[in-house]
Amino acid sequence: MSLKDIVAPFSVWKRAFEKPYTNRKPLDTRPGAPRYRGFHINAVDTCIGCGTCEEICQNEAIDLVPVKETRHGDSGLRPKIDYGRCCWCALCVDICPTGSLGMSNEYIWIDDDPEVFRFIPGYDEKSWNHAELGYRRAEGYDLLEGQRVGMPMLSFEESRKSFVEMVQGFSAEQAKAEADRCIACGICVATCPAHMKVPEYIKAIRDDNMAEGLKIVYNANPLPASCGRVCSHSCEYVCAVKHKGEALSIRWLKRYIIDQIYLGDYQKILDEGEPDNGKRVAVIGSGPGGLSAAYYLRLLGYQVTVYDANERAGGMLRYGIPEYRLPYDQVDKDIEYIRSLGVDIRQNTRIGADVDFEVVYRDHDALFFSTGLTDPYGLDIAGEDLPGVLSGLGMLDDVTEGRKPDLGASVVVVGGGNVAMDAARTSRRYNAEVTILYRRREEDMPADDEEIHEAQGEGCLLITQAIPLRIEKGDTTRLKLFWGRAEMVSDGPGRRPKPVLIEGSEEVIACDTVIPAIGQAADYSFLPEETAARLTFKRGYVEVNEFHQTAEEKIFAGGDIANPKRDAISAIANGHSAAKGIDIYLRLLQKERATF
Amino acid sequence: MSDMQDMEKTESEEQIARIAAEMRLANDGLSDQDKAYFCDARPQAVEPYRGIMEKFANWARSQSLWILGFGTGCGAIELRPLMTSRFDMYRYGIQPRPTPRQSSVFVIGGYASVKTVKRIVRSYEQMQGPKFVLGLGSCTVNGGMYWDSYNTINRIDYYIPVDVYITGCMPRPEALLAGFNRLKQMIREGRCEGMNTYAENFDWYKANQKQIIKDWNMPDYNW
Amino acid sequence: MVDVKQNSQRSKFPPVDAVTGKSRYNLLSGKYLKIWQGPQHPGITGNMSLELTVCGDEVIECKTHVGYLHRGFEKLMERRKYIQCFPLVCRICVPEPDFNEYLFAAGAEELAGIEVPEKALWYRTLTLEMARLASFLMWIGGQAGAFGMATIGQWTVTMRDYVLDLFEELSGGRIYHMYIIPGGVRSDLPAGYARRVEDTLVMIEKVLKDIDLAMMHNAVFKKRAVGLGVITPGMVDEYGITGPNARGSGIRRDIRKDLPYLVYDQLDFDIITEEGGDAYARTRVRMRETAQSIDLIRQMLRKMPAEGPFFRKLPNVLHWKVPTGQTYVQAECTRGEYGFFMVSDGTELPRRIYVRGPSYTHAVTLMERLAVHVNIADTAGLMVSLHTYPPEIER
Amino acid sequence: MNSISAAASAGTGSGSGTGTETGTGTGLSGERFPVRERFPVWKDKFSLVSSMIQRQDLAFVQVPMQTTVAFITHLRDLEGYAHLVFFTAIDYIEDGIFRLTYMLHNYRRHHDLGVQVDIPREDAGMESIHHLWPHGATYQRELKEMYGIDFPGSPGVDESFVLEGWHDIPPMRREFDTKEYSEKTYYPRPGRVTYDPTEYMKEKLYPSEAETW
Repeated sequence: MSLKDIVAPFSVWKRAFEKPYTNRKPLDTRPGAPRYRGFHINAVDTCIGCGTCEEICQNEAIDLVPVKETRHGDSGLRPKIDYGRCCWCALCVDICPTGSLGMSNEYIWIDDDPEVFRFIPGYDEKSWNHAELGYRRAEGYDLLEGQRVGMPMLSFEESRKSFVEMVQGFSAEQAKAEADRCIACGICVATCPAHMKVPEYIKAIRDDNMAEGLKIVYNANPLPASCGRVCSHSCEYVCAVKHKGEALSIRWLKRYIIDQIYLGDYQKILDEGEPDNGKRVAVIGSGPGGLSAAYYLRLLGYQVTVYDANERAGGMLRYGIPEYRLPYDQVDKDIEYIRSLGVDIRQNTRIGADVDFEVVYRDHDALFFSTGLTDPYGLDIAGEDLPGVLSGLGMLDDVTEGRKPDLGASVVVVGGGNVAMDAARTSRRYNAEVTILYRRREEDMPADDEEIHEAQGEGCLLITQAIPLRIEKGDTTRLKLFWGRAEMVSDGPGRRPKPVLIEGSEEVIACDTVIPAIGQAADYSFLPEETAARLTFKRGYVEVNEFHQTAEEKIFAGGDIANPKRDAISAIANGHSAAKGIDIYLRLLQKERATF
Repeated sequence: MSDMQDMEKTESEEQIARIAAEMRLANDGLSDQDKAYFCDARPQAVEPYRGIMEKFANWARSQSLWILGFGTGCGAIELRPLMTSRFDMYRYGIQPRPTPRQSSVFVIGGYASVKTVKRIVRSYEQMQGPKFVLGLGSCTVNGGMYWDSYNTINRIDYYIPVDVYITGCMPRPEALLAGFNRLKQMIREGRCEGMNTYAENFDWYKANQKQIIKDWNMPDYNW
Repeated sequence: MVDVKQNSQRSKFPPVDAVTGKSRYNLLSGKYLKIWQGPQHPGITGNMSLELTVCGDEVIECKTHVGYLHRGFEKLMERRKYIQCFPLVCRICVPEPDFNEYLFAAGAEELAGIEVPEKALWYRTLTLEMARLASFLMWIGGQAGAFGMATIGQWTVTMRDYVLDLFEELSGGRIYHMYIIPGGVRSDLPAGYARRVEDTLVMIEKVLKDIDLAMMHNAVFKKRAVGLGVITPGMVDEYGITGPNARGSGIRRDIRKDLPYLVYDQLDFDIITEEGGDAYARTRVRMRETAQSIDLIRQMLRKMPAEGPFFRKLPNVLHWKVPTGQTYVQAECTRGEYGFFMVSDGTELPRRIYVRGPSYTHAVTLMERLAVHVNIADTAGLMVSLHTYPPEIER
Repeated sequence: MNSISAAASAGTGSGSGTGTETGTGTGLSGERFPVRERFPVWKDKFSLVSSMIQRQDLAFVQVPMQTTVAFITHLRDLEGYAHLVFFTAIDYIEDGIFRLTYMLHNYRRHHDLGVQVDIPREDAGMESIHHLWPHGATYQRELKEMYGIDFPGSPGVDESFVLEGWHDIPPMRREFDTKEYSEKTYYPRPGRVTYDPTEYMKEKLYPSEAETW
């Protein structure tokens, strides 16, 4: 101890003359920092109620409560936060796939009632609802992956040369990485027509439990090998991860499960169904709807006979979709399993021609028909009957049957749907120059985006807002197609604009073949007149109830003829519903008989 | 006649004695030897002064809030900045005191473990009235972070009455100041009746406390 | 009293009966008095308590009681996913949460085999040093306050508050920053941050100079702190003493140098030691380390890379399965060796996370030993000089 | 200081350096403690069960219960592992064991060694190490309280350490469900209700039985 030790402390008296550190009005002058993690804000219109915030919250501070109307891609639920639990970690903000959740820089909430600290951000009136400042997820920091795992695909150069399947399928690592992106919110389940338990089978992929995955898939879809390739995947359009960039490849993940398991192993994994209950059900048409109904009816214990007019089963899956999208052995894989369960599929048996409808009707306890749309629409223009004008479906049929279509060197495909794309790309594989004409804009095209993209990638020329006018015999080529430009004219609010021909704009394409692929209609000619009279039809569709029962109680119908969605997965769902319906109908009938 | 009266009188005396005995606290947690040391009376609700006197008293109370210096949880860390020069709560009439006898405000600093609840109850009961409780942080409302912990309670209002809650984890010192302002306002309005609530619902509070504090080795009312 | 001294020299523990484990002092003799210091006591660090047996004003037996802040973190973490543990860990130690965040992140990254971007390492080191600075500032105030110099507490806690402002700007939280996340950090530095850090550092340096005059050269402080709670070099390994407590006894140990983590091997600094092993030496170590921390922050702001990512994408955290394995990661926090022992069994939930806080040994075993023969008025000063934070003891 | 140049060669990973044997710029000459060479010696003497090198500065070894304390004493007195970093247990309920972990640190070599020993969960008990390190007694007190592992002879091992008046099964044991205990003991504030998006959307968008499978 020295003199300094006694004197030195006094030297700091100088601080008495410094500016005080005290904040005079702390409550007013110090708002939270720009990044302050204060009270929550939520853009309720952007939010889709996926519940990921609830999932990640380790305090279970978040509840999902109904606020908005439920629609596809939006559960209508919104997070409600309990500030008796919240720890302001902002993980909910970080993980929010839509980016709707944020935090304001307000932080004072005082009350004498402990019950009030719960609120729905953005919905309940709060002073911070429109706060500009506050915590947001920083650029460069993200807990979710917005980019898809790239799918190995043939290059366009290679793909257009052959009918080899273009999409090659995920490897195990790729599938796991893709499955890992799933946030398991379950928004997609409602949108899938078959309500497949998507998050569950994706979890099975993560857990590398293919058997479990197969079980989950078959629970709602007996044609997964086909669906895993060509499904219209409405699930992917509502996927919550899509808000971060790209949706999960749900369809391809399903395909991955199926690709991992040999057909021979299915029986060990899947449920064989109930024993034969002695009842017989007929199914007309072996497309996805018919096969789905047959499968689930078989599981319920019914004897099922499928009547199909074609040489091989599968309907549109086989005849409407070219092999590079859906190889025939994959269709066979699905069908073989259904057949192995004891479903009797009779090929080359056209109702009305080879076997009488009345006989089928009489011999079975119930009947389900899903005969699909087989009658192509014509263009309704002059020269439509010239040689060289083929129907899209007809051409695809020929290719499936192994007959080389007579296309020539240049082809014009008219239409913007998947059949048009298939026809175009198939023609391309026969080395034809392909032009696609479509009446509306590219964004209006009903075909899948990737189909359009791939068609263009393979060298098909797409001309939009083009209306075919007439077909004439060509000079150097077989045909000449005259077409006019269209402009989009508004058709009233809430309706999509319609194309109107610009007068005088006429152009011509010289080509060898014109393939109209602008849709098909149903063909009910197999139905006897008195049966048809008992059913009701509306704009070409058979009218059915929720169980797909027609006005005639013994007859059920599904698939494209009863369903405006007109895709495979809807048909599968229809078949499943109808199977349930038939089961209920027959059991009720039995009960009624027992009571009499 | 007089006999009858005597009998009646003794009966009513017995009754009074019995009621009085029932009003006594059992102090079962204490040994017989210790029972002699501790009071066995219950807390009593306090009648307010009349009219303007109560208003004046409330104003005076609100102007000098002395906090008990007991950092029961992590919330205590934001009391330090409040006590020191930057936020300087002394200018608002708020200051920490080392003992419950001198304090009028108990700041529950967030979560409270069972072991601490025992001390909180003891300290709270030792505080002189009028006394107020400030629940700081989310943990006091509904368990907060530690909602599933085996050792922290979820709702402090089951064990002692709370006047004002400040949500946050951590609430900033400003939030605390705002909480004190709210408390002051409530005191001035005569709405902080926590102490009387405690006296009136003493048995309920005590039952709750005893349910979680398994080794009750203190008097039932620590006064 | 002679008897007592002999006892304490022979035994590593306060004298207890070998059979019953009870204290040998008979309280009923009237010679001794039992005093509880804490949990409700202004002279205790946080919410814990000392059970002191005194003879006159001399402590002859001390027993530490902890558990008032026990939240069962290790149990809670066993039922939370890795990402959900992230908000939890920082709560283990309130005054410097960043070490918990860093160690948890480092452990998880090591088990999962995730490399962190270069810039994140710098940011992590920066926050750790800022946390060290804030924690030391608060500690200086506590140490001074324990010896009756409340003014210094007024200065340093205010200075700490300015550091907290920086944290708030960086991470959005004053106390719980939750900034270091497995994979990196959560955000980039705000624009002009380095300048504001520098401004704060200048302010703090000025105050540190004043503190040096008012505390380190204060006759009262010296009188009370010199010779208080002497840790001999021999005790260091025996009691598992780490950090400034060991360095105050002249032991050159610092994990930042011994097992360099983050970017400490790219920074220029020395291990600070002092001789004496008493409260004064420990205070000097911490004062110098505060200054060193300021220097390190300056170095980092200078050397830090400006470009590059600060976060590396994790697998989907909602079902992040960390491969089976176990590891122990450690860091030098203000109080010594802070460590996370993490065991993963390949599921989404950690199997076991053990948190090794330096206060564990300092506040319990060491305090029980050092408090013997200390004047009761100095126990608070002694307690603070060991720099213990109760929440990391009981977790 | 040549720390900057040294940094270039040293792993800068945040503790995730997986064992390139480089210098660390600490002024320590040569490589880290070649612990691998010690394993055969320990195996002979203390019947080591297994060993694992996690990092160049961290290894785990497993020893049988009988030789554990002798091994630790050997490490402390002869191998320089003088610092007991921590001592804890891991509950492997499915295997019916507790895995005790003694983490020892060698300051000369800057090396951590985790000594692990499996003990049966039934009547769990272990030899005490309080005579080696006084704070070992604290760890043992905690283990007794949190896992119910007994350490006969350890001072104050039966006293409660963190908990007070705990009557349930030791809380760190895996069969103890903390959430269930909390809910039944501490009354979560009622009035919360939540909906699962999948179920809620089903209820709203396709309630029909026809679409339920």
